[in-house]
Amino acid sequence: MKNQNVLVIGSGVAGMEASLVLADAGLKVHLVEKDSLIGGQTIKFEEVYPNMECATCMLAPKQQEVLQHDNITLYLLSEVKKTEGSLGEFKVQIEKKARYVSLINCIGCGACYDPCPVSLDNEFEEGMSQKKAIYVACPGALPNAPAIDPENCVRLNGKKKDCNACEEACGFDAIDFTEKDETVNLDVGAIIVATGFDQFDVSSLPEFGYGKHPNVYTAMEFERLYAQNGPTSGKLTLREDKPIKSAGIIHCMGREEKGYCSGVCCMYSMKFAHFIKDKAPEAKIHEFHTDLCIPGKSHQKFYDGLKNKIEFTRYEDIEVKGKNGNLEISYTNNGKKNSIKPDMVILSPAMVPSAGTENLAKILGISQDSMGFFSTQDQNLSPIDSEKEGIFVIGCAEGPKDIPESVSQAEAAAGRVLSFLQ
Amino acid sequence: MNNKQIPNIIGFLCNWCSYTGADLAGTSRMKIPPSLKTIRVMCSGRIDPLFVLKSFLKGADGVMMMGCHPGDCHYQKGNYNARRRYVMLNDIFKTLGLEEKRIGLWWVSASEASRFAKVTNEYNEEVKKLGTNPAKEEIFL
Amino acid sequence: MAKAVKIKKNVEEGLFDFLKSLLETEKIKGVFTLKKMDDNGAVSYSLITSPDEFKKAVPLYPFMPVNAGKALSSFTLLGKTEEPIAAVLRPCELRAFVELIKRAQGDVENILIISLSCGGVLSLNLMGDKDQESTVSKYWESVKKAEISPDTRETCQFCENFLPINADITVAAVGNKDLDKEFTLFFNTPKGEEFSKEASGSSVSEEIETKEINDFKKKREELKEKFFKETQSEDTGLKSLVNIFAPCLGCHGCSHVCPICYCTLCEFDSKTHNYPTSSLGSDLMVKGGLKVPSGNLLFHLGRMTHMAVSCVSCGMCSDVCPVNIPVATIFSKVGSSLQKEFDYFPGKDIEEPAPQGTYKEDEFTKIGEQ
Amino acid sequence: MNKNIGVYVCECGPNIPERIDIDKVVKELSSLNEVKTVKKHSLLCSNDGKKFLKEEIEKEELSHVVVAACSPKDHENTFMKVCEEAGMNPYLFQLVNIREQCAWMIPDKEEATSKALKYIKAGIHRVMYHDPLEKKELEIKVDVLVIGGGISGIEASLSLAGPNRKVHLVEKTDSLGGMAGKLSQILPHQGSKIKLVKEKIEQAKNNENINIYTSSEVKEVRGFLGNFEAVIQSNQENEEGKVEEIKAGAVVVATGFDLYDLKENPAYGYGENENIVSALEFEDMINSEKIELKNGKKPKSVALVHCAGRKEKGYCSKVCCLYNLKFAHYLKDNLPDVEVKELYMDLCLPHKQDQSYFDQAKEKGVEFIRMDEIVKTKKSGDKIEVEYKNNDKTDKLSVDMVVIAPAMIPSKDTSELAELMNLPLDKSGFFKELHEMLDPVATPMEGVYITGCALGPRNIPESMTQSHATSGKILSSLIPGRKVKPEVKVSEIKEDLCTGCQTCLSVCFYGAISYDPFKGVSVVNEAICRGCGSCVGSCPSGAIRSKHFTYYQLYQEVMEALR
Amino acid sequence: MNNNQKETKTNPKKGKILPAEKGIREEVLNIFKKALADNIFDALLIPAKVPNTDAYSWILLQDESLFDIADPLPPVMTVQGGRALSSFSKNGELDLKIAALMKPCEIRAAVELFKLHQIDLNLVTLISIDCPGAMPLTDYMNDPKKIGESFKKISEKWEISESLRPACQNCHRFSLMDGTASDLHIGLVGENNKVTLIPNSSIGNDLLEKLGFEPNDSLKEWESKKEKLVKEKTKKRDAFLKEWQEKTKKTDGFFNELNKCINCHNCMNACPICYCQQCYFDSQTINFKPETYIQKTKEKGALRFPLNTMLFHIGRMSHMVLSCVSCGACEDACPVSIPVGRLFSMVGDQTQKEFNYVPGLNREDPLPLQDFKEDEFCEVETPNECEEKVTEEAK
Repeated sequence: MKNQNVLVIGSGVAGMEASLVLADAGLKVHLVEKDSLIGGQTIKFEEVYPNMECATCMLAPKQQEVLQHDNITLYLLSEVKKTEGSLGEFKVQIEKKARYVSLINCIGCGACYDPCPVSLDNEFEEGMSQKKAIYVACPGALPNAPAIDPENCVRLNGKKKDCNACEEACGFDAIDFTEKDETVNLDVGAIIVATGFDQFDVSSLPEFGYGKHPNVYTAMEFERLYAQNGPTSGKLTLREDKPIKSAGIIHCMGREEKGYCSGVCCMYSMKFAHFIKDKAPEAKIHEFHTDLCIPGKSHQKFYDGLKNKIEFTRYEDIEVKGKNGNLEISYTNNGKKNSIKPDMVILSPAMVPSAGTENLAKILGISQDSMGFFSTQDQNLSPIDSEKEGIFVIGCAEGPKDIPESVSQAEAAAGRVLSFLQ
Repeated sequence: MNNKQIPNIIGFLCNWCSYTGADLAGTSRMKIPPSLKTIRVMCSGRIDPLFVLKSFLKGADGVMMMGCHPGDCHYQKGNYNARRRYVMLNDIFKTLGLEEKRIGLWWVSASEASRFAKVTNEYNEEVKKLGTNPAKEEIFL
Repeated sequence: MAKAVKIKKNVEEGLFDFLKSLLETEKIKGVFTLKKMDDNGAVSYSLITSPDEFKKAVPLYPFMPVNAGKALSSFTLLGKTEEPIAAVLRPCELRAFVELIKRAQGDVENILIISLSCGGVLSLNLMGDKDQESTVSKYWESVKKAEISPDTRETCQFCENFLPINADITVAAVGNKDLDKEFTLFFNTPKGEEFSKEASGSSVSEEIETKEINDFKKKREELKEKFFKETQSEDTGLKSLVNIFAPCLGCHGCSHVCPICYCTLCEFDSKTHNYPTSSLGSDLMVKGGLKVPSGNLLFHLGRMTHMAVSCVSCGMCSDVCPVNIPVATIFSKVGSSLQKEFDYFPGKDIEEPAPQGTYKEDEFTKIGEQ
Repeated sequence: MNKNIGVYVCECGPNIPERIDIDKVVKELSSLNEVKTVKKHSLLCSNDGKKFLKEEIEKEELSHVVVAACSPKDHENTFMKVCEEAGMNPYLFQLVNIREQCAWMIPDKEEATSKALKYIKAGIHRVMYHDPLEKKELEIKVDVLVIGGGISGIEASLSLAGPNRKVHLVEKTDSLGGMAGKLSQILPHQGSKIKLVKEKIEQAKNNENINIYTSSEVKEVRGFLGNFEAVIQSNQENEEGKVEEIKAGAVVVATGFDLYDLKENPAYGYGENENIVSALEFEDMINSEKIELKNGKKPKSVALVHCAGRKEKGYCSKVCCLYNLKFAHYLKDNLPDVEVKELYMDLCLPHKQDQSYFDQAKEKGVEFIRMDEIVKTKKSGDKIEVEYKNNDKTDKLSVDMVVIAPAMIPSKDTSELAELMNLPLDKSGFFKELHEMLDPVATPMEGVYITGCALGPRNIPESMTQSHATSGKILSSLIPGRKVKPEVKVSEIKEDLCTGCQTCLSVCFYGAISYDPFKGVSVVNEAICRGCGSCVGSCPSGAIRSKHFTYYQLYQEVMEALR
Repeated sequence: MNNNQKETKTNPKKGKILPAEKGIREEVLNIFKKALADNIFDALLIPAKVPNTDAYSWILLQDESLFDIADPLPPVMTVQGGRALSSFSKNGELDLKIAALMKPCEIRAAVELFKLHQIDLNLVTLISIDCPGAMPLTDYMNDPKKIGESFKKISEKWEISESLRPACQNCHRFSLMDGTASDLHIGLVGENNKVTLIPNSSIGNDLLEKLGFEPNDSLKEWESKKEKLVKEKTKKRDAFLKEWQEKTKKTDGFFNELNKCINCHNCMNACPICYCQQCYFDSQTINFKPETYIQKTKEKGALRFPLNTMLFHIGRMSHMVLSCVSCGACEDACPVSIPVGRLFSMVGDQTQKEFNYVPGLNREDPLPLQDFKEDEFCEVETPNECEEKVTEEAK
């Protein structure tokens, strides 16, 4: 393999790690990210199990490294549109959407948000907070510069052609409405796919009342609710801003439907119990699980630490009812029916392939497995090699897994590439 | 000190968590008492008890030690050392009848801008209550 | 229960003979103990190899010219002695030695440690005093009666750790009415027992902790309370501290004689802490005046952060203070509080690391989270 | 050397002037006689800003530079680069944070201005005490020492060995392959039907860049990334005790795992009845294709017991459920009418393909029984009776054969090796990774990596992945012809002040400090030190200096803050 | 260094005599009150009594209220003035005008330190005062009231009392000497309830001028009284020297005096001349293996701990004795009451005579060991050449 360029798709924890290891080795890395910021899902977490470590503190240095690394070229708001060729000689076409904000000029002072007339749901915050048409996903997002959402910006979508509120507010003429989407063509030797995962859509399971009852949360919503840089800047409350007295956490949302166990939900569900206990020590917490899947040397200790603080129940089947705002979880535990009335329900959904997976699979010319994740060759020989030599699949793009495993795979992919080069 | 006068607070912040948290507080335009002067060290483990003592004897109305939460230390264990050193100082102050409140230790992570704002403002008020550090005007030190 | 041998002799000469025989039979090659210098009443620690010189040895003489722990450390700084040595130390000196060993400043191997249930030592300024001898005999009387001798150091008067830890052989002195007729040697360790044969006496079954001892302990604990209170003067806080240390000359004698202050060069003697002339203007502006040389309090507080947690309350520092500052009492007060905080007993266990060098992840977990 | 200090205040567009009276600042600073020149600029980090700064440094012949602008996190490197380009030592530069931690947190302009002044003055006095630090470069070896010849070790060796990189693979037994070598077949549903391990071993043997040392042990390892020295001792009869010293740039520890001793808990009845076998013994049966009871008959019913040792050890070993499923499948496929009962606590099937494997087993008629724990396993007639508890009520089942799946535990020489290389262990006695989340194969000793079950229970794919991960880390840090650049802002010990008490050794997490018994002083290995400065705070003699964060430098900041 | 001091030597001495109804201390303080008020100085270095304690210490006085605790003639010498002065003037440039009111021995120490660049005298005005001596530090701390009282009496009568510090009893340099040490001298031995100001340099003259004093008064009274006292004390000193030379002549008499030493190094730390940041003898640069010590022991039968106490004293002596100002600070600080001050003073006396050097007499005199004359001590190694030289010169 002659070509010393590598394409990395996705800038989550796995994508970043792979890029850094390769870049440190002196390779040129092209890192493509569809969002306006890097860090993927992990930066949404306040703390990660089992050590309840602060995820932002843990990742910020890595993000900075990625942004400052001479060997990494970052393509934000970008997607891969075409690929051809094979190991050592891939041709890649990337579509880079306009950000309308110059990363060189902008110093991230944030003066431009307030003037913007448009406000929308912030999907980064699971719609729990508002953002402007010119926005950063959350405080501390990196790169620390906003982007303009062309669909909703009244200037760009033509609703108010003369609006230049943000432009005026900006002291660095960082805003450039004339910026155009562009197409970038690259020659790379190898491709690493790290497109991560999405949450199983729990609203497809009506019996859990998500969307119907306001205080039924998804895992990701709850992560943001707890986050210091989230919509409530860390204040744990019910939608109607009341303190939490009791909560039910239901595992395995979509395990049956999907036909696999995601391997991480048990742990993060227990992490939630930990969160609540941390901020509302009096709160009663009830974990409903099927099999407890807590592999690894330190996870069970986490469980043992919790099990006398909160209630664990193994359910055969379960549902969430709600009458005028009051929630009820009714479940059967080996044969016996039973129920509780928590004021908050958290649903822990399975991890599913990220939205673009099918499309990207076509573009890369690699196949998906029965569950929709990118399929790899023989799990034991080479767990991260796709059928196509030179294309590697890492992190949750390859299947549900936790952070350490994703990072291992990232470093492994780098290892594979580098040993090709030896 | 009358309310006009602002107290003098020295903050020793670890580079990886607390200092970043402080920066974030700035970026989020949170109001932080001007009395606080931050000093960046690589790790809370670097905070030599003598720095704290000297700041106190030189008349600092308050000294804040800040680092990553236990377990989050960028250097793995530095903050545990910091914690012991703080405990020691605090104990010495108590035993000698000095105002132990003039020294404090807080864990502030990189994302905890709001916590940084909270603790600094609270401490600022506390120090105001304490009044001027007697060491400031003490001649016979 | 430790092997005990009763010797029908005056304790001083009994121990003397015991050591002498060890030396003559070459069971040991040298004795480290107190020795009379000459007629002016001065005694000092010496390593003695010749039986002839040993005549001048006075193992139990109630003075502590230097902390023997510190002396032994300078002797074994570069490693263990190859030839076996016997050393007579007071409990606090022994604790100091242990603390120093922890800090790689000494080595106990091949040293037979002999200590005693300690009645305290006389203040150094009584050394060479004209009626020294009578003071000493008064002292022994109080030891027999297990009473607190007023001529002893303040720290000794309130020392409740007067029974040695880690001693191979212990001389039972305190509370023995017939001290000038008979006394008991306790052989606490296998190492000690090797030498029990040399003790010409009858083996008895006794415990070192007698009722007298425990009462004595109580008395001293009460006194400790009292002395600790006294260190706090009417005006509280900084002012009181300033007043206590006001006479301080900054001679740093306290740190020079302190066994725990093992640094070759004290940080506070270094340029680092000199007064920067540049800040004179601003200091005078604020204060209207400035004590010079300044920095005494920094020195004392700083020294505390370095050693108080290991303070063995031997009282050397108070004794050498030319201006009678109760240094020892203050440090001992801070020390005992720190030692409680870190659940640490200086000199107890050579293996136990000093608090500065270690931590537990699950301690003080409340701190920093408020 | 006389100091030419230049101070440059960045306006950062409107950001700083909004809250800080920059002209006042510049005016007041100009009055200081310490500084040679004070200027402001609209945006120093912009290209013309950098150009301006560079020219200034050259024009004014500055020896020291202070820039008052944003947080060091943002632009410290940017400006240090500029200083370097201007021919200055970049460490004679100080960035003062008057944006994030001043302008942006203080609404009152007056207060903000006076605080900014304090900060900048502090910066000026600090920079006067800066030392011109030099970046070091160290020659490196690129060869790698791999300890442990199991599947992880082999895979690591294979992906590391190359034309200009030798690998020394040390295995303490007389053959490669480790535990995986003993397995009948690797989980079929994960793809491989082939005898994977044997193949890998062959590849390793035929690779001329891999030196294999069987029946050998690593006796000593010292050094740091790029420069390790190791002593390998052979235990082969013919060359008993022969030692060889090798040099390597990195070390991979792949010492694998052992199995929980079933005898520890009598409830399993292991050893008391020949028809109660451990999973490993059952693998042998499969290998020899003889699944039969001791009396030679084929079993009519088999109980597969999961989670032996989980409660005792306090963790789930992750792989047992799966290989029990593998056994079930095998039994059903080879003895069609056999009754298979699986006794499990929780089914741990975290991998995407596992669930279906489980479902297939169900379809084949394998019976799955939940239990909280095994109470007793005893002979009754020619059958074995397994008594178990499930939600507080006990149940029995009786079978011909019982297969018990023991937990994975640290291999017995783990602690010894940890001692040898001063690597930390976790609560369960496995090696501890440098960072459980972000650095799963690294250790506090830079250049020493760990892979596979030496880190804790994991399956073969994960072990393989980790082996590739270690090679990734190593291949990117040890490149032939390249030098390693150790951290510059490290600690140093003044020999004449050091008393040799070794307190610093105990607080240094990275083992960067060692004790020199001849000089009687502690010594910092700058190649290992990460510059956290914990040792400085611990030294009573004030003998340790942490470069760029020295006592004087920090003290200046304190003094200015208090003026 | 201040050149225009030379001519002051030749000046016929005249001064200013001030009445002191409110008592001498008050009057002296008044002079400085005025000086500070008129900004002649920024600060005054003077001993003061720490409020609510019996302790004395040096203060740099700026705020007038502090005059209430200031005391030009305290009953004890706490820190040696020279040491105090250097403590704040050696680390950087002094940018304040400072007046230092000190005892003659402290002035002498200051001058020695000035020669060693441990004091920056540029903006400092040295003011000496007739010194009645001081009481032993420990005695005072043991009973401040009693000792304080008796000092009052002694100082008023200028009596050479047994209860004074030995150094003070034997001090014949308690007043102004014919040298360029101080800029202004305050004479007290003159007529009762009079304070005599004697300018001793151009700076001193300017000072008087600024204070509005014409230095026209004759100094006869003061000089005669002073001379008388000097004679007495010199006699006492010679006696002491004689006695101690005897004492230390007999075999290891010298060492016997020191055998109480416990190595606390208080003497060194109290000594103004021991200016070293860190003493060579603290940095026990040589450690031996236990065997070596045992070997040494076997040679002598016994080895004294702490080690090297003798080395310390002799070594320290070799470092500083030529500049010893006989202030007695060392003896004050000794916890085991070794007459270390007298020993050093006695040895100092001899060696200083050898180089005919009086420490602290003149600012210009180079330190003996920083300066040598080619033909001095030639007898030491080459007696013959020496004779030749002498004879040649004779021709």
